[in-house]
Amino acid sequence: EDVVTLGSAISLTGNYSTNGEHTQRGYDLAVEKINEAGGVKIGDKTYRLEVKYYDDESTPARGAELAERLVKQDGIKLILGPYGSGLTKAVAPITEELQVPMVEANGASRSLFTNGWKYIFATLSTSEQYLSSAIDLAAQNAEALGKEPGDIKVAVVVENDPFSADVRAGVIEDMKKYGMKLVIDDQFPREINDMSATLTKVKALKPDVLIVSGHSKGATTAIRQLSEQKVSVPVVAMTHCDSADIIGNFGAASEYTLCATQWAPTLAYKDDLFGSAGDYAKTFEEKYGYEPPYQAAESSAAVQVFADALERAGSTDPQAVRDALAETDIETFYGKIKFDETGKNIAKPMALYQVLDGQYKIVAPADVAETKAVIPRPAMN
Amino acid sequence: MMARRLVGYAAILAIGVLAPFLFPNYQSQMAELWLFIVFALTWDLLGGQMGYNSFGNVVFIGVGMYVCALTQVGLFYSIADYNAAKGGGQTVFTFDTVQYLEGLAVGLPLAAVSAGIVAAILGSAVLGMRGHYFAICTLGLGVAAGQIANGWHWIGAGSGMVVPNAPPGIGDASRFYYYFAFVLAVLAFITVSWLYSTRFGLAINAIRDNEDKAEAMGLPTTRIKVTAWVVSALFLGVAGGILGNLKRFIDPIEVAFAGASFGVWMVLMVILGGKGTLWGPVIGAIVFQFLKEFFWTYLLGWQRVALGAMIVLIVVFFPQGILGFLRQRFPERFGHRIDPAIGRRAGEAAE
Amino acid sequence: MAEEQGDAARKRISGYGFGDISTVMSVEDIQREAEKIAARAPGIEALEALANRDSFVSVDNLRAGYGRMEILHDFSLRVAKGQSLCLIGPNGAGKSTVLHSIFGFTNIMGGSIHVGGNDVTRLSSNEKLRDAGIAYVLQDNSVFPQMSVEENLWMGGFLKPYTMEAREAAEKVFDKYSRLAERRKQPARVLSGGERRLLEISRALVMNPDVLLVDEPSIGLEPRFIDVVFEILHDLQHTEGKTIIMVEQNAKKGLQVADIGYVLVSGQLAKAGWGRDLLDDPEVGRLFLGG
Amino acid sequence: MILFQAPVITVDLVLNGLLLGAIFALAAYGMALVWGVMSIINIAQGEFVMLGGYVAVMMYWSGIHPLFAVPVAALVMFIVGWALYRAVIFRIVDRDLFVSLLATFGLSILLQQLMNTVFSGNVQIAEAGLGTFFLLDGLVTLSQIKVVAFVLAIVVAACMVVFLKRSRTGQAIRATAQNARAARVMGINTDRVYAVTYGLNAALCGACGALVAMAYNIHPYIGLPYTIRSFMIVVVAGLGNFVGVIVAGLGLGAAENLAGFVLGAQYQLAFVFLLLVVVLVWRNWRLAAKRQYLK
Amino acid sequence: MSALLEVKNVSKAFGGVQANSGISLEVPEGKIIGLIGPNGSGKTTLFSSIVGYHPIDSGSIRFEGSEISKMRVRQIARRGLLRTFQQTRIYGGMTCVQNMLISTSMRDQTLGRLFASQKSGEHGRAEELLEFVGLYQKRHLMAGDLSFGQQKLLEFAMALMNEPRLLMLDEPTAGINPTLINGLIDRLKHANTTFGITLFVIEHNMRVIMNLAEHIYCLAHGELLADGKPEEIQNDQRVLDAYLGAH
Ligand SMILES: Nc1ncnc2c1ncn2[C@@H]1O[C@H](COP(=O)(O)OP(=O)(O)OP(=O)(O)O)[C@@H](O)[C@H]1O
Ligand SMILES: Nc1ncnc2c1ncn2[C@@H]1O[C@H](COP(=O)(O)OP(=O)(O)OP(=O)(O)O)[C@@H](O)[C@H]1O
Ligand SMILES: [Mg+2]
Ligand SMILES: [Mg+2]
Repeated sequence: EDVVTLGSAISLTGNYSTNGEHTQRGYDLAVEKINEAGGVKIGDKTYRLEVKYYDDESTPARGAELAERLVKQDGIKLILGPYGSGLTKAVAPITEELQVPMVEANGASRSLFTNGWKYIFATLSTSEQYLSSAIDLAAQNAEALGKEPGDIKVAVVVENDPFSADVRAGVIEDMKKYGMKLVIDDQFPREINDMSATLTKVKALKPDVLIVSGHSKGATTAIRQLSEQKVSVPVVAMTHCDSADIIGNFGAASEYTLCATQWAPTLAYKDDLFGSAGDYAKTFEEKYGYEPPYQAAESSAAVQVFADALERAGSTDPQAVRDALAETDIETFYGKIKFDETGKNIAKPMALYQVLDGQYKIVAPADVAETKAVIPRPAMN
Repeated sequence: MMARRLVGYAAILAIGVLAPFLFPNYQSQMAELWLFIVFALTWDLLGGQMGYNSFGNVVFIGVGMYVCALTQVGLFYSIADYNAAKGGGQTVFTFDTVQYLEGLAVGLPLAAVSAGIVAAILGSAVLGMRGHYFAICTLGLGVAAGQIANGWHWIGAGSGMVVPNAPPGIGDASRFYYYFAFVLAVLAFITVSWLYSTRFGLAINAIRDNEDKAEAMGLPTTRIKVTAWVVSALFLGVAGGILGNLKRFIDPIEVAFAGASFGVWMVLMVILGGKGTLWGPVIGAIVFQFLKEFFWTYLLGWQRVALGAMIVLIVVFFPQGILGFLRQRFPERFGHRIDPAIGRRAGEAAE
Repeated sequence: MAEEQGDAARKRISGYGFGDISTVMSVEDIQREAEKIAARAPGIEALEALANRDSFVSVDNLRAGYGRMEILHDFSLRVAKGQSLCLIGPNGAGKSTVLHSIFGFTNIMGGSIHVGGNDVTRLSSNEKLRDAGIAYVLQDNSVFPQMSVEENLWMGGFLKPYTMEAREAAEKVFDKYSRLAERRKQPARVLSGGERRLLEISRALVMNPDVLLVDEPSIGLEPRFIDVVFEILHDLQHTEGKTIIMVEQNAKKGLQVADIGYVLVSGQLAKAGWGRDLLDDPEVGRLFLGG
Repeated sequence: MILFQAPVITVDLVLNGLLLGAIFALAAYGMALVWGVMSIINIAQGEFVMLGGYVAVMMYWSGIHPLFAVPVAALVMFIVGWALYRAVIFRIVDRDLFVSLLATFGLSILLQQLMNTVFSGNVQIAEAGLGTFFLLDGLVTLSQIKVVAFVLAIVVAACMVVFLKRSRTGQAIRATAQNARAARVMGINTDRVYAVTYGLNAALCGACGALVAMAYNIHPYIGLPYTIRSFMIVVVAGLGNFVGVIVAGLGLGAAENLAGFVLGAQYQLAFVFLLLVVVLVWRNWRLAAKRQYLK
Repeated sequence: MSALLEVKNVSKAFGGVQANSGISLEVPEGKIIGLIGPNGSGKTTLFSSIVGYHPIDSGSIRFEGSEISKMRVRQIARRGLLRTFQQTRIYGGMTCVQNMLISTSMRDQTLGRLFASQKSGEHGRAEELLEFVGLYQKRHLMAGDLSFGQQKLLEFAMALMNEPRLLMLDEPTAGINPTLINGLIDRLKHANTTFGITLFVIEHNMRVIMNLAEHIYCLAHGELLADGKPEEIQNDQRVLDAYLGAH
């Protein structure tokens, strides 16, 4: 029976291995489903999908090497992205040069789309959108905060990596719109597991909004030390809440936190492979025993995009597939997917959660919100 | 004898030139191997021959890498814009063949020079210490350099820096850089083997065996040490420049100032092959690269466990390395003789 | 034995002694000639005789060395209780290695070592000290520099079940040697060469051993201290009845103090005799005493 | 510069720094011990800390209060350390110090991935569920667990000092450190002394790790910063100066926190390592005046 | 003629310990001078001060008429003032010949000269000198494999290779077999007469110093106790009390 093999070098070990795992499971689940559903129909034959993995150890040098190996030694012409913008940044030049298409689901930094690369396609919204909606929320609730939008003070604390750097950029651009003040602008190194110095600054300068972005470790550290040092900021927004499972780890301490998400099980999207977003969540939880973080969902979607492109291309030739990918315009359980000329998915908005009595509830964007955001966050007792 | 040696060298050169055509799929691994040979040779110049074990040679690789890449970009665009580039596609940076080659032509020499200068400055400050203090201090330098690059936005900070895309004009990029690496390795080998044939070679050995004595005999030890380090740095600078373009993405900590990988690997290769020998580093690099690739391919998820175990085994049970072992086994092939008396004792013990 | 001592006392040698330097030989010549003597090395019988046939420490056909390198080849030794024996020989002959082996620092490839009749060949060094009563004074300086003089002495009694005993022993030493008592609180590193040697020797006595191994007691010492140290050894042997095995490059002095003298050449016993006789032996004189 | 506008902040920073520093000091103490006695530089130091942390996390998972993990982790790690000595370290103990650097580096990456395979790369915490102290109307906050960690660290370190000065084993360790061959002549079993020393080091790191897991968080790759800081502290304190280690540790913690505040967090680590280099160069320069050098 | 080396009331203290205080002595061109004194009397310290191993607290040291007390080891060595160590120091990892070749005088050498390839003449001289100390057969051995005594001889040969004006030897015969000592003394005298090298020797071994030196200085407690011809020193009461002991 015929097989189409996709290749991926992702972070099975190293700093990013938590999310690397979510990514891998996302890929695997989709592959499994598609094969159950009879595989991919290319031309008049149907193929099963398979994925060959390598471990990039969360290091870009390794990632680049392995990507090249996938294409050259293993003869794999269709690449699934790694986890994280840094590693995607390392892999993209390779796939570009070797002219094989890569569909990636975890490289959100815009800097990925400014090199004129033609072979990279991203199912996710770029990272500048992650928390800018939090800024919008703050602006809308300005008087609730007892201020003019103009004199809202914002503190930005991000990890020093491509993804977070771009999150920061997006937030700052958005702040300019409202003329908000940037009172703290810290970037902490990847190793660090203590933010108390920064939080002391926060306590001293009393910003109205605190933006944190640093993958799972950042979220964990921030939540913990915020509650430890009783730093109460009216609006706290961060990324990677669900992959860090802040609710499970910190319970009450995580209440009212705003969390950027690419996707949520409660969203209304659906497709005929997984059914609704909620169905996807169920299937995933049955298989892996926990609620799927969006990293998994967007990864599954990436596989679907490939499957779709393969069928439309009617061949596995990288060029043909690449061109088909460029034409992609589908709706999945994860949302609409349509790429602009640089390969970004422009069809899907970011969503924003808020942790409300131990649950993630979507509070933005307005059209999909389940409830209204609680702002300002009630002071902790 | 001499003739045999010449034939040997010719064969090696031939293999080096033809390799990319023989194994087109392994070009970049082979290119990396040549660079590893440069790393090992230059490390041994200090560590093995002069007794100064440096963990900080990555500094020169990193400096070379950034200087080269920044030059390649800076000649044609604003570096700040290039590294800060945001926004959907309106700013796209491309390089045509001429620009690309021009960038390299300026970048690589500049990389060498700047690395050399850094070595001269650091050297005069750090080479005064001895033993493990030197090792630790260089380790500190390596990490600090990485952290500074990691915070410096002009060069891309933690977001790293993508080197200019290779234009189609230069053909298969990894083959292109393979030859750079190959030539560099050959140059490095010629240079060090020449150095070891001069009194300078004797002098650094003397420093290794007993620096106080060397000083007491009037050798200008400090200048010798700094010179040796600068020589290493020149090669490492260029190697860095090439490595950056080979990897195509420069991450400050994981690629440029990668003390935990390249920084330690270069030491391992030397130990594996045999400290203080001419061919040891070369052999060590080759064996190491093979082992490494093997582990990463077939021991997925355990590769570092395997590597760690290998390191322990090597240094604990095989400290004199491959060549060192051979030298002990057949001393006369290496031009040394052992005291017949001791030889006899050993012989008797063996029975 | 007593009159031998008196005899030795008459032609007493101080420090390194004086005398001329006429005999000049290269390392190789010494080696060659020495091996000639080694050819007619004394048999076990002769050694027994020197030990008055009741040997307390006896080493038989010892083969020992470092790592896989064998240094001593079929070396045998006999010494009676209360006797003193001095090993001499060229550099690198293996003299220190003999003492190392007796104390258990080398790896022993063959042969046996008996003390007071029981086999101690395979005992670890601390068993040697505790059970077999062998103490060792190393060739190079071996005080604990950061510790005070009295702490150093206490360390000497480390193996004693109760620290009190060690302290009492230390007090005895202080009563005996005032020059140590004065410095008991000072760190050992400030001691001068001679005082260090004194400390090392008396520290070795805290466990009250039967056998004392001393390696080059006089190395690097000024003449006066050399005499002091040898007086101490002499005193130990004759008043406390210790058995002493020493190595000495200052061969004249060594042979003059010791009852028995052994000449060691490249790991083999070349010659053995009463110390006094060896002193007078022209061959030994020429090859090892510098004429 | 808000430091001067609000001096209380400085207090807060320094205090939190000291708390952090005490934990470094604990790990550094172990390194000083092994370095001084066995002349081995243990790169796997940070990994020992990490292992200790996982002991605490596992106890937390099985519902035991993580504070009990401190002694348990110490005990477990002592055994681990002893075993490692018997397996590997005893072969390198009398070798060139550089060999030990590499061998223990090998151990460290081995342990990293081992833990990653066992516990996954997730960030883990052992929640001790303690509160926070607030001083100066809440501007200065000290989380109680950190204070506990601080106290424990100081107590343990103090005990070590006494142990080394008074106990028999302590004496043996000191003797071995000053002159190993002489120690053997005194009948001290130096091999056992080394094993104990290495075990003690691991135990200290274990305790340290348990505290880290409670006060901060741990994951398989947390090691390096602790190793490097231990270096730094020992080097600054000067070998064999055990009280100095504690002082230097506290100092480093405070300095680091201030630096992170003033220079911005992204330069915090750079600062630490530059400090290391500068301290070394400066000390060497001072010695050079006396025509000596660091070695 | 003025002395080759002039030491004028040199003092040196280590923390509390006053190792040298106000020592003055002269080493005339072409002579063999001895230095004796009890353990810890400051002999080695004085040597180290002269060759610039540590800065002296006060006093002046003049070599060939020029002040050298502020100079560094290397510069002093280049002027032809060399010392050997109480513990032998040779390059254990190199062969005897290599040990010799790297020991050639750096007097007029710049760094650049180090890159010039070997001069054949040097090789010849190296082997002659090894012959001279009786190490010719062992010239290709690793110096580290030599026996204790032979290493001392090699160190001596290396010193000669450097063609020093003044050679200072710290206990050259300590721990050496007595007969070998005779050989060493013979060589020293030879070097003094044939190569015209001035010698300054520390010794505890009276047999050596009395037969070797033409003039002897005696230190005690860091101060100059006495000096004179060997026989004078031998019978000087102060020296007997402080050092030799009655005999
Ligand atoms: N630790 C060691 N490892 C290997 N070989 C050694 C060791 N110690 C000594 N040897 C070798 O063993 C031989 C005998 O050494 P030993 O120290 O017994 O000589 P010695 O008679 O004491 O000489 P000396 O009078 O100089 O002390 C020498 O050739 C020496 O090189
Ligand atoms: N580096 C040092 N630090 C502190 N004290 C020192 C140092 N070097 C020497 N001393 C002290 O200075 C004094 C003289 O030492 P020195 O080595 O010069 O004596 P010496 O005459 O060479 O003795 P020996 O005959 O035993 O070699 C001694 O008391 C010694 O303890
Ligand atoms: Mg000896
Ligand atoms: Mg001296």
